[in-house]
Amino acid sequence: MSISVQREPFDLARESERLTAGRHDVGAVVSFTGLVRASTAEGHITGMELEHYPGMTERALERIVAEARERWPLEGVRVIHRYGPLSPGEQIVLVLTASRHRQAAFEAAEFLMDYLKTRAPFWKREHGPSGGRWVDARDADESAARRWEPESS
Amino acid sequence: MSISVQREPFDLARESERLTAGRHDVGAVVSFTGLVRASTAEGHITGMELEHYPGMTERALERIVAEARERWPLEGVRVIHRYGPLSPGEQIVLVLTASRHRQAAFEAAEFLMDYLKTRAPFWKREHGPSGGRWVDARDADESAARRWEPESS
Amino acid sequence: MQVLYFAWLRERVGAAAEEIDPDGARTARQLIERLRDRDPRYASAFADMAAVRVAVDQEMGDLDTPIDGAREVAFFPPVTGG
Amino acid sequence: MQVLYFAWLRERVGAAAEEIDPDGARTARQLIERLRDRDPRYASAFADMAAVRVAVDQEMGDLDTPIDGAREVAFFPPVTGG
Repeated sequence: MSISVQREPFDLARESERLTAGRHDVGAVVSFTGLVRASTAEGHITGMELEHYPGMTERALERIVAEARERWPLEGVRVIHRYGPLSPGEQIVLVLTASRHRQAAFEAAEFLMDYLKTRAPFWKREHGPSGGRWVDARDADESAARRWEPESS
Repeated sequence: MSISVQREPFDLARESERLTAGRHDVGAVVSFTGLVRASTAEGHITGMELEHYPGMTERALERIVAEARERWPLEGVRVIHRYGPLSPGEQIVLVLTASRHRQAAFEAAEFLMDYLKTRAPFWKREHGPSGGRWVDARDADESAARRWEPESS
Repeated sequence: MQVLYFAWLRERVGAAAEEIDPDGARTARQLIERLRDRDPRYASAFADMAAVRVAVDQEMGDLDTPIDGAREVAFFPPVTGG
Repeated sequence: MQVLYFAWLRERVGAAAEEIDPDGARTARQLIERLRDRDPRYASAFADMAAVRVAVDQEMGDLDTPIDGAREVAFFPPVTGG
Protein backbone atom coordinates (compact mmCIF):
# COMPACT_ATOMS: atom_id res chain seq x y z
CA MET A 1 0.00 0.00 0.00
CA SER A 2 1.79 3.10 -1.15
CA ILE A 3 -0.93 5.77 -0.91
CA SER A 4 -3.44 6.82 1.73
CA VAL A 5 -6.06 9.56 1.87
CA GLN A 6 -7.10 10.06 5.47
CA ARG A 7 -8.37 12.46 8.13
CA GLU A 8 -5.90 11.23 10.76
CA PRO A 9 -2.36 12.55 11.28
CA PHE A 10 0.50 10.34 10.07
CA ASP A 11 3.59 9.07 11.84
CA LEU A 12 6.73 9.97 9.89
CA ALA A 13 8.97 7.63 11.86
CA ARG A 14 6.66 4.64 11.47
CA GLU A 15 6.18 5.23 7.75
CA SER A 16 9.90 5.67 7.22
CA GLU A 17 10.70 2.49 9.15
CA ARG A 18 8.12 0.52 7.16
CA LEU A 19 9.80 1.57 3.97
CA THR A 20 13.22 0.33 5.02
CA ALA A 21 12.53 -2.43 7.58
CA GLY A 22 14.70 -5.47 6.88
CA ARG A 23 16.02 -3.85 3.70
CA HIS A 24 19.76 -3.61 3.08
CA ASP A 25 19.53 -2.19 -0.44
CA VAL A 26 18.22 1.27 0.46
CA GLY A 27 20.93 3.92 0.71
CA ALA A 28 18.74 7.04 0.72
CA VAL A 29 15.36 7.94 2.19
CA VAL A 30 13.87 11.37 1.53
CA SER A 31 10.76 12.65 3.25
CA PHE A 32 8.67 15.71 2.59
CA THR A 33 6.16 16.85 5.18
CA GLY A 34 3.77 19.67 4.33
CA LEU A 35 2.35 21.65 7.25
CA VAL A 36 -0.37 24.29 7.65
CA ARG A 37 1.17 27.75 8.03
CA ALA A 38 -0.58 30.38 10.13
CA SER A 39 0.33 33.19 7.77
CA THR A 40 -0.24 32.94 4.05
CA ALA A 41 0.01 35.33 1.13
CA GLU A 42 -3.47 36.51 2.05
CA GLY A 43 -2.83 37.13 5.75
CA HIS A 44 -3.27 35.31 9.02
CA ILE A 45 -5.40 32.17 9.07
CA THR A 46 -6.92 30.33 12.01
CA GLY A 47 -7.35 27.05 10.16
CA MET A 48 -8.28 25.43 6.90
CA GLU A 49 -10.55 22.78 5.42
CA LEU A 50 -9.23 20.38 2.79
CA GLU A 51 -11.89 19.06 0.44
CA HIS A 52 -11.18 16.21 -1.96
CA TYR A 53 -12.83 13.94 -4.51
CA PRO A 54 -13.10 10.48 -2.92
CA GLY A 55 -12.31 7.78 -5.44
CA MET A 56 -10.62 10.03 -7.94
CA THR A 57 -8.11 11.23 -5.34
CA GLU A 58 -6.85 7.70 -4.75
CA ARG A 59 -6.66 7.02 -8.50
CA ALA A 60 -4.76 10.23 -9.12
CA LEU A 61 -2.25 9.53 -6.34
CA GLU A 62 -1.75 5.93 -7.51
CA ARG A 63 -1.04 7.21 -10.99
CA ILE A 64 1.45 9.83 -9.80
CA VAL A 65 3.26 7.19 -7.73
CA ALA A 66 3.33 4.80 -10.73
CA GLU A 67 4.84 7.54 -12.87
CA ALA A 68 7.53 8.26 -10.27
CA ARG A 69 8.39 4.55 -10.18
CA GLU A 70 8.75 4.51 -13.96
CA ARG A 71 11.07 7.51 -13.95
CA TRP A 72 13.35 6.66 -11.02
CA PRO A 73 14.73 3.39 -9.60
CA LEU A 74 12.83 3.48 -6.32
CA GLU A 75 12.96 0.82 -3.62
CA GLY A 76 9.88 2.28 -1.94
CA VAL A 77 7.35 5.12 -2.11
CA ARG A 78 4.71 6.31 0.33
CA VAL A 79 2.22 9.16 -0.08
CA ILE A 80 -0.27 10.20 2.61
CA HIS A 81 -2.60 13.14 2.08
CA ARG A 82 -4.99 14.34 4.75
CA TYR A 83 -8.38 15.98 4.28
CA GLY A 84 -10.91 17.66 6.56
CA PRO A 85 -10.32 20.50 9.04
CA LEU A 86 -6.68 21.33 9.84
CA SER A 87 -5.15 23.90 12.20
CA PRO A 88 -1.90 25.86 11.79
CA GLY A 89 1.08 23.62 12.53
CA GLU A 90 -0.79 20.44 11.56
CA GLN A 91 0.45 18.00 8.92
CA ILE A 92 -1.14 18.07 5.46
CA VAL A 93 0.89 15.70 3.34
CA LEU A 94 3.72 13.17 3.54
CA VAL A 95 5.85 11.98 0.64
CA LEU A 96 8.55 9.36 1.29
CA THR A 97 10.94 7.92 -1.27
CA ALA A 98 13.60 5.24 -0.84
CA SER A 99 16.31 4.46 -3.35
CA ARG A 100 19.85 3.16 -3.59
CA HIS A 101 21.20 6.65 -4.24
CA ARG A 102 20.25 10.10 -3.04
CA GLN A 103 19.66 11.76 -6.40
CA ALA A 104 16.79 9.42 -7.31
CA ALA A 105 15.24 9.75 -3.86
CA PHE A 106 15.41 13.57 -3.91
CA GLU A 107 14.19 13.98 -7.48
CA ALA A 108 11.31 11.52 -7.08
CA ALA A 109 10.15 13.26 -3.89
CA GLU A 110 10.17 16.66 -5.62
CA PHE A 111 8.36 15.22 -8.63
CA LEU A 112 5.71 13.62 -6.41
CA MET A 113 5.08 16.91 -4.61
CA ASP A 114 4.94 18.93 -7.83
CA TYR A 115 2.48 16.51 -9.45
CA LEU A 116 0.43 16.09 -6.32
CA LYS A 117 0.03 19.88 -6.09
CA THR A 118 -1.25 20.17 -9.65
CA ARG A 119 -2.90 16.80 -10.47
CA ALA A 120 -4.58 15.48 -7.32
CA PRO A 121 -8.15 16.69 -6.63
CA PHE A 122 -7.77 18.59 -3.36
CA TRP A 123 -9.05 22.08 -2.59
CA LYS A 124 -8.06 24.24 0.36
CA ARG A 125 -10.43 26.65 2.06
CA GLU A 126 -8.68 28.93 4.54
CA HIS A 127 -10.42 30.48 7.53
CA GLY A 128 -9.24 33.88 8.74
CA PRO A 129 -10.50 36.86 10.74
CA SER A 130 -12.51 38.05 7.74
CA GLY A 131 -14.12 34.66 7.05
CA GLY A 132 -13.33 31.83 4.67
CA ARG A 133 -11.81 31.86 1.21
CA TRP A 134 -10.90 29.22 -1.33
CA VAL A 135 -7.17 29.20 -2.01
CA ASP A 136 -6.18 30.10 -5.58
CA ALA A 137 -3.95 27.75 -7.54
CA ARG A 138 -0.41 29.13 -7.80
CA ASP A 139 1.28 29.63 -11.15
CA ALA A 140 4.54 28.66 -9.43
CA ASP A 141 3.14 25.18 -8.75
CA GLU A 142 2.16 24.76 -12.38
CA SER A 143 5.64 25.82 -13.54
CA ALA A 144 7.25 23.47 -11.03
CA ALA A 145 5.23 20.57 -12.42
CA ARG A 146 6.05 21.47 -16.01
CA ARG A 147 9.79 21.08 -15.45
CA TRP A 148 9.27 17.29 -15.41
CA GLU A 149 7.74 17.27 -18.90
CA PRO A 150 10.46 16.64 -21.49
CA GLU A 151 8.67 18.52 -24.29
CA SER A 152 8.80 21.79 -22.34
CA SER A 153 12.51 21.78 -21.55
CA MET B 1 22.22 23.13 18.27
CA SER B 2 21.99 22.36 14.59
CA ILE B 3 24.80 19.79 14.12
CA SER B 4 25.88 16.61 15.93
CA VAL B 5 28.65 14.10 15.29
CA GLN B 6 27.91 10.96 17.25
CA ARG B 7 28.24 7.18 17.48
CA GLU B 8 24.60 6.68 18.48
CA PRO B 9 21.66 6.26 16.07
CA PHE B 10 19.33 9.24 15.64
CA ASP B 11 15.57 9.52 15.93
CA LEU B 12 14.07 11.05 12.79
CA ALA B 13 10.68 11.70 14.38
CA ARG B 14 12.14 13.41 17.45
CA GLU B 15 14.47 15.58 15.38
CA SER B 16 11.70 16.52 13.00
CA GLU B 17 9.36 17.43 15.87
CA ARG B 18 12.05 19.55 17.53
CA LEU B 19 12.41 21.54 14.34
CA THR B 20 8.72 22.38 14.11
CA ALA B 21 7.45 22.21 17.71
CA GLY B 22 5.26 25.21 18.49
CA ARG B 23 6.04 26.75 15.09
CA HIS B 24 3.28 27.90 12.79
CA ASP B 25 5.49 29.43 10.13
CA VAL B 26 6.95 26.21 8.72
CA GLY B 27 5.18 24.91 5.63
CA ALA B 28 7.72 22.34 4.46
CA VAL B 29 10.07 19.91 6.19
CA VAL B 30 12.45 17.78 4.12
CA SER B 31 14.52 14.98 5.59
CA PHE B 32 17.32 12.96 4.07
CA THR B 33 18.44 9.77 5.78
CA GLY B 34 21.52 7.97 4.49
CA LEU B 35 21.77 4.25 5.24
CA VAL B 36 24.48 1.60 4.86
CA ARG B 37 23.79 -0.59 1.82
CA ALA B 38 24.88 -4.23 1.84
CA SER B 39 25.92 -4.18 -1.80
CA THR B 40 28.14 -1.47 -3.19
CA ALA B 41 29.90 -0.87 -6.48
CA GLU B 42 32.66 -3.14 -5.17
CA GLY B 43 30.47 -6.04 -4.10
CA HIS B 44 28.84 -7.30 -0.94
CA ILE B 45 29.86 -5.77 2.37
CA THR B 46 29.30 -7.00 5.90
CA GLY B 47 29.80 -3.62 7.53
CA MET B 48 31.79 -0.43 7.52
CA GLU B 49 33.78 1.83 9.78
CA LEU B 50 33.41 5.60 9.55
CA GLU B 51 36.47 7.54 10.61
CA HIS B 52 36.38 11.31 11.11
CA TYR B 53 38.49 14.25 12.27
CA PRO B 54 37.14 15.31 15.67
CA GLY B 55 37.04 19.07 15.96
CA MET B 56 37.37 19.79 12.27
CA THR B 57 34.26 17.73 11.50
CA GLU B 58 32.10 19.91 13.70
CA ARG B 59 33.60 23.10 12.23
CA ALA B 60 33.04 21.85 8.68
CA LEU B 61 29.43 20.90 9.37
CA GLU B 62 28.72 24.24 11.11
CA ARG B 63 30.13 26.06 8.12
CA ILE B 64 28.04 24.04 5.62
CA VAL B 65 24.90 24.73 7.67
CA ALA B 66 25.75 28.45 7.84
CA GLU B 67 26.16 28.53 4.08
CA ALA B 68 22.79 26.82 3.54
CA ARG B 69 21.16 29.39 5.84
CA GLU B 70 22.70 32.20 3.80
CA ARG B 71 21.44 30.76 0.54
CA TRP B 72 17.88 29.75 1.50
CA PRO B 73 15.26 31.20 3.86
CA LEU B 74 15.31 28.34 6.37
CA GLU B 75 13.24 28.21 9.55
CA GLY B 76 15.35 25.31 10.85
CA VAL B 77 18.24 22.98 9.97
CA ARG B 78 19.56 19.85 11.62
CA VAL B 79 22.52 17.68 10.57
CA ILE B 80 23.56 14.51 12.39
CA HIS B 81 26.47 12.40 11.14
CA ARG B 82 27.47 9.15 12.78
CA TYR B 83 30.95 7.63 13.03
CA GLY B 84 32.35 4.30 14.20
CA PRO B 85 31.32 0.79 13.11
CA LEU B 86 28.05 0.52 11.15
CA SER B 87 26.21 -2.52 9.75
CA PRO B 88 24.12 -2.76 6.56
CA GLY B 89 20.73 -1.14 7.09
CA GLU B 90 22.03 1.23 9.78
CA GLN B 91 21.71 5.00 9.61
CA ILE B 92 24.74 7.07 8.61
CA VAL B 93 23.51 10.63 8.25
CA LEU B 94 20.44 12.79 8.78
CA VAL B 95 19.76 16.15 7.15
CA LEU B 96 16.58 18.03 8.04
CA THR B 97 15.47 21.37 6.63
CA ALA B 98 12.40 23.44 7.46
CA SER B 99 11.16 26.38 5.45
CA ARG B 100 8.01 28.25 4.56
CA HIS B 101 7.99 26.74 1.08
CA ARG B 102 8.98 23.39 -0.35
CA GLN B 103 11.51 24.56 -2.92
CA ALA B 104 13.83 26.08 -0.32
CA ALA B 105 13.53 23.03 1.93
CA PHE B 106 14.30 20.60 -0.92
CA GLU B 107 17.17 22.61 -2.40
CA ALA B 108 18.82 23.26 0.95
CA ALA B 109 18.65 19.55 1.87
CA GLU B 110 20.28 18.58 -1.43
CA PHE B 111 22.92 21.27 -1.02
CA LEU B 112 23.71 20.12 2.53
CA MET B 113 24.12 16.50 1.38
CA ASP B 114 26.28 17.47 -1.60
CA TYR B 115 28.57 19.64 0.50
CA LEU B 116 28.68 17.19 3.38
CA LYS B 117 29.80 14.44 0.96
CA THR B 118 32.66 16.53 -0.40
CA ARG B 119 33.68 18.93 2.39
CA ALA B 120 33.24 17.15 5.74
CA PRO B 121 36.20 15.05 6.95
CA PHE B 122 34.74 11.53 7.04
CA TRP B 123 36.24 8.39 5.54
CA LYS B 124 34.50 5.08 5.00
CA ARG B 125 36.22 1.75 5.28
CA GLU B 126 34.07 -1.12 4.02
CA HIS B 127 34.45 -4.69 5.26
CA GLY B 128 33.68 -7.53 2.84
CA PRO B 129 34.46 -11.22 2.33
CA SER B 130 37.90 -10.32 0.97
CA GLY B 131 38.80 -7.95 3.80
CA GLY B 132 38.61 -4.21 4.26
CA ARG B 133 39.02 -1.39 1.77
CA TRP B 134 38.86 2.40 1.95
CA VAL B 135 36.04 3.74 -0.19
CA ASP B 136 37.14 5.92 -3.09
CA ALA B 137 35.67 9.40 -3.48
CA ARG B 138 33.15 9.50 -6.31
CA ASP B 139 33.44 11.97 -9.18
CA ALA B 140 29.64 12.12 -9.19
CA ASP B 141 29.69 13.58 -5.68
CA GLU B 142 32.18 16.23 -6.72
CA SER B 143 30.05 17.20 -9.75
CA ALA B 144 26.93 17.30 -7.59
CA ALA B 145 28.64 19.73 -5.21
CA ARG B 146 29.90 21.91 -8.06
CA ARG B 147 26.40 22.64 -9.34
CA TRP B 148 25.92 24.98 -6.35
CA GLU B 149 28.89 27.13 -7.33
CA PRO B 150 27.73 30.02 -9.54
CA GLU B 151 31.06 30.34 -11.35
CA SER B 152 30.83 26.80 -12.76
CA SER B 153 27.33 27.04 -14.23
CA MET C 1 -25.45 10.68 -15.29
CA GLN C 2 -24.03 11.65 -11.89
CA VAL C 3 -22.64 15.20 -11.90
CA LEU C 4 -20.37 16.28 -9.04
CA TYR C 5 -19.21 19.73 -7.96
CA PHE C 6 -16.31 20.63 -5.68
CA ALA C 7 -15.03 23.66 -3.76
CA TRP C 8 -16.58 27.00 -4.81
CA LEU C 9 -18.34 25.36 -7.77
CA ARG C 10 -20.18 23.18 -5.26
CA GLU C 11 -21.05 26.23 -3.18
CA ARG C 12 -22.35 28.21 -6.15
CA VAL C 13 -24.37 25.34 -7.56
CA GLY C 14 -25.66 24.60 -4.06
CA ALA C 15 -25.18 20.84 -4.41
CA ALA C 16 -22.31 18.36 -4.18
CA ALA C 17 -23.88 15.88 -6.57
CA GLU C 18 -26.98 15.52 -8.69
CA GLU C 19 -28.39 13.10 -11.23
CA ILE C 20 -28.65 14.91 -14.56
CA ASP C 21 -29.98 13.86 -17.95
CA PRO C 22 -27.27 14.99 -20.38
CA ASP C 23 -30.05 15.75 -22.84
CA GLY C 24 -27.88 15.15 -25.89
CA ALA C 25 -24.76 16.91 -24.53
CA ARG C 26 -21.72 15.09 -25.89
CA THR C 27 -18.94 17.04 -24.18
CA ALA C 28 -18.43 18.64 -20.80
CA ARG C 29 -18.78 22.04 -22.44
CA GLN C 30 -22.15 21.13 -23.96
CA LEU C 31 -23.31 19.80 -20.61
CA ILE C 32 -22.40 23.12 -18.97
CA GLU C 33 -24.38 24.98 -21.66
CA ARG C 34 -27.47 22.85 -20.89
CA LEU C 35 -27.04 23.56 -17.15
CA ARG C 36 -26.63 27.32 -17.63
CA ASP C 37 -29.92 27.47 -19.51
CA ARG C 38 -31.59 25.64 -16.67
CA ASP C 39 -30.90 27.88 -13.67
CA PRO C 40 -28.98 31.08 -12.75
CA ARG C 41 -27.03 29.15 -10.10
CA TYR C 42 -25.21 27.33 -12.91
CA ALA C 43 -24.64 30.57 -14.81
CA SER C 44 -22.92 31.91 -11.67
CA ALA C 45 -20.92 28.73 -11.05
CA PHE C 46 -19.74 28.56 -14.66
CA ALA C 47 -19.29 32.31 -15.21
CA ASP C 48 -15.50 31.97 -15.61
CA MET C 49 -14.91 28.96 -17.82
CA ALA C 50 -11.13 29.43 -17.59
CA ALA C 51 -11.41 28.50 -13.91
CA VAL C 52 -13.37 25.29 -14.53
CA ARG C 53 -11.66 21.91 -14.52
CA VAL C 54 -13.32 18.65 -15.56
CA ALA C 55 -13.01 14.97 -14.72
CA VAL C 56 -14.94 12.30 -16.60
CA ASP C 57 -15.32 9.00 -14.75
CA GLN C 58 -12.62 10.19 -12.32
CA GLU C 59 -10.06 10.91 -15.04
CA MET C 60 -8.82 14.46 -15.60
CA GLY C 61 -10.21 15.79 -18.86
CA ASP C 62 -11.09 19.17 -20.28
CA LEU C 63 -14.17 20.97 -21.55
CA ASP C 64 -14.05 19.05 -24.83
CA THR C 65 -13.67 15.58 -23.35
CA PRO C 66 -16.53 13.36 -24.60
CA ILE C 67 -19.05 12.42 -21.93
CA ASP C 68 -21.04 9.83 -23.94
CA GLY C 69 -21.65 6.84 -21.72
CA ALA C 70 -19.90 8.41 -18.74
CA ARG C 71 -21.28 7.47 -15.33
CA GLU C 72 -19.77 10.44 -13.52
CA VAL C 73 -18.75 13.94 -14.60
CA ALA C 74 -17.15 16.31 -12.10
CA PHE C 75 -16.57 20.07 -12.25
CA PHE C 76 -14.14 21.88 -9.96
CA PRO C 77 -11.65 24.76 -9.78
CA PRO C 78 -7.89 24.22 -10.28
CA VAL C 79 -6.60 21.94 -7.54
CA THR C 80 -4.77 23.35 -4.48
CA GLY C 81 -3.68 20.35 -2.43
CA GLY C 82 -0.26 19.32 -1.15
CA MET D 1 53.57 21.23 15.33
CA GLN D 2 50.97 18.49 15.65
CA VAL D 3 50.62 16.47 12.43
CA LEU D 4 47.55 14.24 11.98
CA TYR D 5 46.86 11.46 9.47
CA PHE D 6 43.52 9.90 8.58
CA ALA D 7 42.23 6.83 6.73
CA TRP D 8 44.81 5.04 4.58
CA LEU D 9 47.35 7.83 5.12
CA ARG D 10 47.18 7.05 8.83
CA GLU D 11 47.63 3.34 8.10
CA ARG D 12 50.65 3.87 5.84
CA VAL D 13 52.35 6.32 8.17
CA GLY D 14 51.57 3.98 11.07
CA ALA D 15 50.44 6.80 13.36
CA ALA D 16 47.33 8.91 13.86
CA ALA D 17 49.22 11.90 15.20
CA GLU D 18 52.79 12.96 15.91
CA GLU D 19 54.63 16.06 17.06
CA ILE D 20 56.90 17.21 14.23
CA ASP D 21 59.42 20.02 13.95
CA PRO D 22 58.58 21.65 10.59
CA ASP D 23 62.30 22.30 10.19
CA GLY D 24 61.77 25.35 8.03
CA ALA D 25 58.92 23.96 5.92
CA ARG D 26 56.60 26.84 5.08
CA THR D 27 53.86 24.97 3.17
CA ALA D 28 52.17 21.58 3.46
CA ARG D 29 54.07 20.46 0.38
CA GLN D 30 57.43 21.38 1.91
CA LEU D 31 56.46 19.58 5.10
CA ILE D 32 55.68 16.42 3.10
CA GLU D 33 59.09 16.68 1.39
CA ARG D 34 60.82 16.81 4.79
CA LEU D 35 58.82 13.77 5.96
CA ARG D 36 59.59 11.75 2.83
CA ASP D 37 63.29 12.24 3.37
CA ARG D 38 62.89 11.01 6.91
CA ASP D 39 61.39 7.54 6.47
CA PRO D 40 60.09 5.22 3.69
CA ARG D 41 56.69 5.03 5.47
CA TYR D 42 56.10 8.66 4.47
CA ALA D 43 57.30 8.03 0.94
CA SER D 44 54.65 5.29 0.70
CA ALA D 45 51.91 7.39 2.31
CA PHE D 46 52.62 10.36 0.07
CA ALA D 47 53.40 8.41 -3.13
CA ASP D 48 50.31 9.78 -4.92
CA MET D 49 50.18 13.47 -4.15
CA ALA D 50 46.98 13.88 -6.21
CA ALA D 51 45.24 11.77 -3.56
CA VAL D 52 46.42 13.87 -0.62
CA ARG D 53 44.18 16.50 0.97
CA VAL D 54 45.34 18.99 3.60
CA ALA D 55 43.83 20.86 6.51
CA VAL D 56 45.72 23.54 8.43
CA ASP D 57 44.37 24.28 11.90
CA GLN D 58 41.21 22.39 10.95
CA GLU D 59 40.54 24.46 7.84
CA MET D 60 40.57 22.81 4.42
CA GLY D 61 43.64 23.95 2.49
CA ASP D 62 45.86 22.56 -0.22
CA LEU D 63 49.50 21.58 -0.65
CA ASP D 64 50.54 25.22 -0.98
CA THR D 65 48.70 26.51 2.08
CA PRO D 66 51.18 28.22 4.43
CA ILE D 67 51.81 26.35 7.68
CA ASP D 68 53.82 29.02 9.48
CA GLY D 69 52.60 29.26 13.05
CA ALA D 70 50.02 26.48 12.56
CA ARG D 71 49.31 24.35 15.61
CA GLU D 72 47.87 21.43 13.64
CA VAL D 73 48.36 20.14 10.10
CA ALA D 74 46.33 17.15 8.86
CA PHE D 75 46.80 14.91 5.82
CA PHE D 76 44.07 12.65 4.47
CA PRO D 77 42.55 11.19 1.28
CA PRO D 78 39.49 12.78 -0.40
CA VAL D 79 36.54 12.60 1.98
CA THR D 80 33.86 9.91 1.61
CA GLY D 81 31.23 10.65 4.25
CA GLY D 82 27.51 11.21 3.98
